[in-house]
Amino acid sequence: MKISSINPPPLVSANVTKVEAQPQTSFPVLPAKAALFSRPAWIGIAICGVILCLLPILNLSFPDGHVLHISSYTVALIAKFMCYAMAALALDLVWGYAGILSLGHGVFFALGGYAHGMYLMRAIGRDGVYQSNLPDFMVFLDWKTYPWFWSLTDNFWYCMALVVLVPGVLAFVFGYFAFRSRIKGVYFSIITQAMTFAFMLLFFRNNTGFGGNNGFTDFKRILGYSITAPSTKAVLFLITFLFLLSTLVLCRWIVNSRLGRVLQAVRDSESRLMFIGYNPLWFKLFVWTLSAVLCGIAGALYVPQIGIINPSEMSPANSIEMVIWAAVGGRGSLIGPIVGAFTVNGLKSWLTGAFPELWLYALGLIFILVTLFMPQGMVGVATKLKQKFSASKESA
Amino acid sequence: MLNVNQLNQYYGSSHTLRGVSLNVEKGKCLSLLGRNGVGKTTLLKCLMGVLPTATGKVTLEGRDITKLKPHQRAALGIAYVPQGREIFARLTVEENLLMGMATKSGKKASLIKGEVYELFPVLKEMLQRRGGDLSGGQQQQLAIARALLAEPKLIILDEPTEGIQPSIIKDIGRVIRLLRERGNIGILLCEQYFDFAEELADNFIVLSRGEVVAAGTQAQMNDASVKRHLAV
Amino acid sequence: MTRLKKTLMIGWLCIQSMAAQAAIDPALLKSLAGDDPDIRIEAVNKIAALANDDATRILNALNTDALYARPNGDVLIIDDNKPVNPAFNPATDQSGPTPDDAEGISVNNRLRGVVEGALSGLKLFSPDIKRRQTAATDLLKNADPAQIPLINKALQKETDPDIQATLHQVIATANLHSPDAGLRKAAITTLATSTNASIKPALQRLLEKNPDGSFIEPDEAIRIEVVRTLAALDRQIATTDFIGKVFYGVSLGSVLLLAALGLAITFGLMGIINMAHGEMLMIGAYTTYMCQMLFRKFLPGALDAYLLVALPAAFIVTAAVGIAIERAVLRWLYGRPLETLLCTWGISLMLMQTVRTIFGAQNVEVANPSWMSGGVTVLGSLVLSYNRIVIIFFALFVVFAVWLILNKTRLGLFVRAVMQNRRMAACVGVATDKIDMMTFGLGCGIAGLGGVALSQLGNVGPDLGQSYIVDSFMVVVLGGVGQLAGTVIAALGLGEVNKFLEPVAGAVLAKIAILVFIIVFIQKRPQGLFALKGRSVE
Amino acid sequence: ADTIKVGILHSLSGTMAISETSLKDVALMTIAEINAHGGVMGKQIEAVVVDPASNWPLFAEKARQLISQDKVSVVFGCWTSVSRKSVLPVFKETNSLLFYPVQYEGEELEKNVFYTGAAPNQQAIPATEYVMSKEGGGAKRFVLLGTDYVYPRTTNKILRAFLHSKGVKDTDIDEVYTPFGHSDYQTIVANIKKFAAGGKTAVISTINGDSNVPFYKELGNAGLKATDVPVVAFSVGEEELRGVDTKPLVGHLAAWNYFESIKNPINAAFIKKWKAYAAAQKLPNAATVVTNDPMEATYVGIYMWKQAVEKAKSTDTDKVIAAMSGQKFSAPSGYTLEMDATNHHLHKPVMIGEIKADGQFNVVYKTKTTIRAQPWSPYIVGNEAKQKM
Amino acid sequence: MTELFNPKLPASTVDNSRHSDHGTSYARLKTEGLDTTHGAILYLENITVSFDGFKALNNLNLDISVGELRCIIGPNGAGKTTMMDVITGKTRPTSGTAFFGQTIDLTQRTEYEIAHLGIGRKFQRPTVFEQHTVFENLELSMKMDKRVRVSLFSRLTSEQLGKIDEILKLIRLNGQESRMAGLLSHGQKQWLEIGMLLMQEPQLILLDEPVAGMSDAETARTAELLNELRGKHSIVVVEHDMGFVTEIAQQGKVTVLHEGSVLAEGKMSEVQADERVIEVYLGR
Ligand SMILES: Nc1ncnc2c1ncn2[C@@H]1O[C@H](COP(=O)(O)OP(=O)(O)OP(=O)(O)O)[C@@H](O)[C@H]1O
Ligand SMILES: Nc1ncnc2c1ncn2[C@@H]1O[C@H](COP(=O)(O)OP(=O)(O)OP(=O)(O)O)[C@@H](O)[C@H]1O
Ligand SMILES: NC(N)=O
Ligand SMILES: [Mg+2]
Ligand SMILES: [Mg+2]
Repeated sequence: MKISSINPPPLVSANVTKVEAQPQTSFPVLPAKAALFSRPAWIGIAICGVILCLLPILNLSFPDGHVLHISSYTVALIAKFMCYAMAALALDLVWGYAGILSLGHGVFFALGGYAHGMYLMRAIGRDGVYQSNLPDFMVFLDWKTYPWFWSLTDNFWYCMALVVLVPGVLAFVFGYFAFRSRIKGVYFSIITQAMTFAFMLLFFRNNTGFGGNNGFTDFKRILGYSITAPSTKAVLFLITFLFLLSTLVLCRWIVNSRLGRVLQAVRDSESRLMFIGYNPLWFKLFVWTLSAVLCGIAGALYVPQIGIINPSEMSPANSIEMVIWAAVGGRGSLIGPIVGAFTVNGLKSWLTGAFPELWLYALGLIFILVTLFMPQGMVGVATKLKQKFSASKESA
Repeated sequence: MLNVNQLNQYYGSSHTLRGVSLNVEKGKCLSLLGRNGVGKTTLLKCLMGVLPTATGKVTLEGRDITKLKPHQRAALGIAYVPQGREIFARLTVEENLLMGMATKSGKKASLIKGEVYELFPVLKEMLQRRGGDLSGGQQQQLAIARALLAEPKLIILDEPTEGIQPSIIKDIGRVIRLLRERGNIGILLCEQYFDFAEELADNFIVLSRGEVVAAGTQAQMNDASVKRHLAV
Repeated sequence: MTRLKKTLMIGWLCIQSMAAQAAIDPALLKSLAGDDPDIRIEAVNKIAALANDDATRILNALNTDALYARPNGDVLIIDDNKPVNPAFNPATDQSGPTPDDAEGISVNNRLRGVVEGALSGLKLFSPDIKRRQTAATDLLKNADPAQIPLINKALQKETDPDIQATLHQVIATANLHSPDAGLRKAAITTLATSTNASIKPALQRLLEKNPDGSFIEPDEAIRIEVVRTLAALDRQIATTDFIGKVFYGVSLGSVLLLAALGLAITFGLMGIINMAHGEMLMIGAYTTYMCQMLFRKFLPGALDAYLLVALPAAFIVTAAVGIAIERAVLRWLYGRPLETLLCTWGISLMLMQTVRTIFGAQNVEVANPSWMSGGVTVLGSLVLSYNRIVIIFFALFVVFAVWLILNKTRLGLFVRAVMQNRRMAACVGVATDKIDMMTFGLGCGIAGLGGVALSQLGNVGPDLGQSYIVDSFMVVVLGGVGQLAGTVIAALGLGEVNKFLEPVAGAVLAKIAILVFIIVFIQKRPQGLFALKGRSVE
Repeated sequence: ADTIKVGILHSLSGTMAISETSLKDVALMTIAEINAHGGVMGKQIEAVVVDPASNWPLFAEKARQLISQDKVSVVFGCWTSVSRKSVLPVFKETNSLLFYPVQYEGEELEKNVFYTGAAPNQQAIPATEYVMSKEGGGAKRFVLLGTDYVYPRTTNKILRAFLHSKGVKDTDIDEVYTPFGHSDYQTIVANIKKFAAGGKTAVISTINGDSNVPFYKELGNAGLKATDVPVVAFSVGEEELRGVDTKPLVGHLAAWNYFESIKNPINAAFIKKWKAYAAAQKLPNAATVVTNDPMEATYVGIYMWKQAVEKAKSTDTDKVIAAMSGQKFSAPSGYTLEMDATNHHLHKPVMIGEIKADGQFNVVYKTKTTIRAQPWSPYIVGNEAKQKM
Repeated sequence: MTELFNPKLPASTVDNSRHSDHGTSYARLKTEGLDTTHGAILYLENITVSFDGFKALNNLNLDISVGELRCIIGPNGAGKTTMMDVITGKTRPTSGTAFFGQTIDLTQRTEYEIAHLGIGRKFQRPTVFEQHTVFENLELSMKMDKRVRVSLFSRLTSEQLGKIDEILKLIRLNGQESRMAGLLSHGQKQWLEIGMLLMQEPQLILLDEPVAGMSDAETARTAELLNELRGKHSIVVVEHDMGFVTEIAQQGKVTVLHEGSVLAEGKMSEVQADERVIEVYLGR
């Protein structure tokens, strides 16, 4: 029974019937310092970046009905996808490279969201239903003052610090104990699921003080700007894009460093790594915490643009979906999760509208087909096609 | 009894076995020699059906088995001792031995023949221990015992002496000789331990870069032309 | 209420005195069908007072919505099960076809309470011992001095010691406020063995003071007795509470176990992160529903046996679905556990939607067969429901069967070997394809059996599986992946911990505490409760 | 355009699909019926159905899609209060219309929403009064049992204040919440039993969704009968009872503004239409479909919107809002419902039914006339000033 | 951050000047940070390892001198691998102590700490990072700062590249450096693992059956290699190939383990002649 680790399949798996090709490079010099991205990749990123940045601008500058107009629905949708992509990217860092499969990243996403949400709730001021200083949900619970953990949350920057710290500290503490006890593979995945489930139940309780099932919604303004104003939305969109891009570059830089290779070694054989003198604990803890923080930031960007954060973000199913984005796009590739997040969510948005009764069949089928026919995800297919293409060019 | 004709195998685009042909006769032992990485294990895996072959034909007692699955080949009487032992780590030693008789049916399958305990007394002491807990050499002994229990027509051994103490290597040698003398079983032995191979072989072939570069009878094994292919 | 008690007495006397009597007065019946609740209650009481077979029949009909009225004032008992002349007119003693204008006579809780009270008074003299027991227990709820003569009569006739004890307690409860100090004291002493928590307030009231500072109960000795009885009662209640919690825990544990067992095979043994496991439970439950429907349609007489058919049916259906999934999809994914997560997630979405398309998004009704409805009362007040008891034993049975299959059969040996080293198993001659298929089928089939059990406790709807999937994974992992014994202990342990925490912390915090407990526990034993140690694990 | 688009925003998958799917079907039936009679202002109505999948953020997204992408004139949708709260900002931002057909907790009044379900004073309070009455069993102690979210919390807050006003002490009130989807009610039922030992007790249940079945099953098997401890529920209707074996539940209560068992020609026609529609559309279990209160509220809502559009001669949001006030409609409940001139709520009758063995309700109480909604409950401090709204 | 990611480094405050020439002294090695005053680099004292009552090691006593090349032989299951497990921290002994130098008790250390101290190991079954290239396998093993921050920022120097190149040639995998290690044949993996060991530049090298699966010619080469390393490192070799053992043991000590404790010790020729060794191990 070999399921103690749920790492990506080894290339030489025990029961390959179709034997993978081995990369046959000729033997020249030793590998030089690797570039972050290849030139075509940079060009691709630049093109995507320009297109994305154009969306909110087109939305603002052309009236509804104009051919060049992009509806604010589309812009909001893309903004959401970017947040999801960032979360998937963060997940890929720990899963694709360090082999740590988290089924609980939703909790970091949500905590980042809640941290930002606290500020947004405070920023509503007395414009809520009850025109109280307190958020509506505290009023219906008969609370008279803010509980201690809400103090200072009217300060934007304090909340931004929370966005980083809360997921970061939680991940650090959780990871420290888990990795120290050498919890691995499925066991780790399942306890992360237990963690997110526990948090979800906790946040569903109204008494916990985060709005229970409703969570936070009905935001009015951010840093004094109306949150529904198109220009605010455009700015948030661009900020999200910048964060996504920087996260991608950061992650790429990390996995290209020696640390990246150590992480991959952690994934494949943690015990062997110890015998050559690495302490896997700190390596794992580093990426795990970093990943949680990135996920938290993604959540923080998500909340003002979507307009609601509630505990269902912490439901195990949501975390599993993140895993699916990464897998569909192609894990262990960084670009893959972004592609996957856009594809899966794009399909979901389209199908729920176009085929409200059939979309689950379609989505389910896609997951099955992707795993059966694209084991390396969409990016894997692209790489294969490229290889084929260049091979045929060579032979020609 | 086992006939291999012009076998070719590829790992992706690399051509690992190039037109390998060989013949194992009943009651004879064929030694397979070659340096590290020339494709010996690959060849044996192809014969067992674990790896697919691109072209070529494998027959057992005249029957074409090229397309058969491993378990079908096992049922026809091929037993395999793989390199790296591959015992069932979490089954007990006893269960591992029972697995050796998977191709048999009913009552026969539940009686472990005392012969293997004579051969490998240590196994008897360890019946209830998990296979994976055994020492490397004990595992190797277990793997051989498991193959013998199948009472095969053809036994394929991939470096069976690896990690085994000298006295037991001698025992294993004795067993193989015994099997050979019984005359009803073919043996395909891949071995790096030249002296051991030489002692047991009736015939030999040498692989280099996936090709058969030398073949002959036991008497010819010490020829310089053969040694050349084995030198570093 | 007083009227009821009087009626009971009168009723009793009437039984004694009355011979068979002519049909019931139509005017009385008519007022039953009226609008004014008080008049209707009076009518019920008067009918009860008749205390003959017709009266019982009418009251029973009223209680089961089988009493109808026509605009012309006729009141009819309509028995839908009778093929010919289902409508019986008690006023004329004649049966006939159901008239078109017959309207059901509606009963509300208040009236139903009166009817039930009347019926249970009558039932005290029933030849059926069970009915007498229920009647006596019912009386305990509303004991009143006015009933004492009636109960004494019943006592004289009563032979069953349990019922006698209950009746004594009824009398004692009724006597709590008797003006006679001796009677009060005797009553209080008798009640020391009571398990009926509802007399606590009455006893406590005896200890309170009047506004003027004097005790409500003037007799000091009685007050001491009250304190003693209250203490005994509290002890009794505490014991009952404890046993109750243990039972609830075992019951919850058995549910978790049944939900998780299939997963212990598909995930624990085969390494398939089977997110569609919940849907296998669901399919099992829907199969139960189908069986019930078929029985209702074709074998209404044997409806109670539908579960016995549902068990094999659910096993076969889910195993078949499982095998289909394995053949179509999973067999390409061995050795790639994560892909199985993705794939089975997709399958789970599709299965849910399929069920939604076929059966609708709403829950469907699965009724407990009558032998699993209700419960047995132990220790006076603790009700252990039959469905839960049956499920506990069923869980044990399934565990035993699985254990037998995996550890005592050749199939089990092959299964374990294939799951550990598929290639080598093939090399020694095991048809791994077949074993994979059968193992997954077995795991799913067992999940199907779990589904049958779950259908007896909760919802049967397309989402049924979703609520068990997380718990199932927790149980398997806590027990130690691939360890059947671990799964059993983990399930029962979680059930007990949950049930002992719940009263203290509430349902949610208890659940959170358990999750935290699992997380912490795994730190201590990173491979679960029943972890394998040593080299063989690597 | 030659059609008028309307959006239908009900979950067709996920946990809420149990309740919401049939609302989508009723909405489609109503629209088909209106179209068959010539549509609205001579134009056909085109329904755009989306599936927000019981996911609150997705509700907001789908609402925005309906409004800004599909350009619908009005949206009929939502069930839970939380889904309504999550779409509200979108409707306000885009100044569009939502018709919300489910009973809720009040404490809200949005210009862009019309509430066709009950406010607390049209359901919760009369039901509590009933169980306190002699006819209802004269309950003295109360277990307020609910799912932990805004609707039960707020409703129970109102009820507690109401019970206080009736002289019930806090020691006689037990308030218990379980999470969505809670399925093990052993402990809670045992506790109810213990609590009930202290005097005549009624359970006021605001359990929503999937938990009702396990709760009622446990209740039935633990031998707590309606004559001992009646349970009065606000979210259990005919549709929910389809999934329960009702025999052990006979006598437990529910409060609504409509029951299928009400006898009047409009209701008979409504039921008949629905059954025919279900059969024609081959809905699952078409043979056993039932109607319930939120379905009626959906039906009424769509018709009232049609009337308002025709009165306003426009689908413009502000014009329709203006035209809505005072709209009247003869509803299947047998009463003529009226949209309040100011507070966007319907005047509705209150009915209380006891569960029958066949899964229908035996109506044991109903108000003589319709009652005006009080979205701002007078039992909540601070709402005094809002009573005129 | 840096502080957090610093694994505890061994105290390295030992005065090297106190080195003296006690006992069997081989070469004078620089044992950085290690107190080897008594000339021994490793002492195993009364080590017992028991698995559910079965004693894999039974009161084992053994010491290895600085710069010594020690061969250990013994029947299958004698406890040789278990002994290496104890030394490298993989298995905690039930009782007994294992001292590295004079002061460091290995039984209290974790695997990576022990590796840091300068003990390198080749496993009985080749274990390499199968998903990494041959080059990366060597790079990861290289002796250098192995903390998080450093691995994030550091780049290989040309000196380090040279070192890798050198080892690649030594293990005859040059030209294969960008192949995935998982694709190598069994024997090639054995070599790679030896290469990884050399990259670590450990003070004490533990080799568990280094020539298993190698042809005679390769075995000879390995023997050569070990003879080259002799004196530069302290080496413990476990092997069943008597020819090989004879080749490398030369005049040094050979230890025979049996049932968890030392059965015999002495020169190869002495041991081979020992009746008990012949009985349990060599066979007749
Ligand atoms: N899964 C694989 N994919 C690609 N190449 C492989 C794979 N497995 C083995 N090879 C390569 O094929 C060649 C032959 O390997 P094989 O294992 O058959 O060698 P061998 O002769 O058994 O060597 P050894 O004596 O070391 O066991 C080697 O060069 C090896 O690197
Ligand atoms: N985890 C364990 N559980 C039970 N027994 C074990 C465990 N580990 C080792 N053993 C037993 O301890 C004994 C010593 O094993 P070890 O691997 O040290 O032997 P070895 O000397 O290396 O043998 P070989 O030469 O065959 O590799 C063996 O009998 C083995 O079965
Ligand atoms: N409004 C409700 N039932 O959530
Ligand atoms: Mg080989
Ligand atoms: Mg060993």
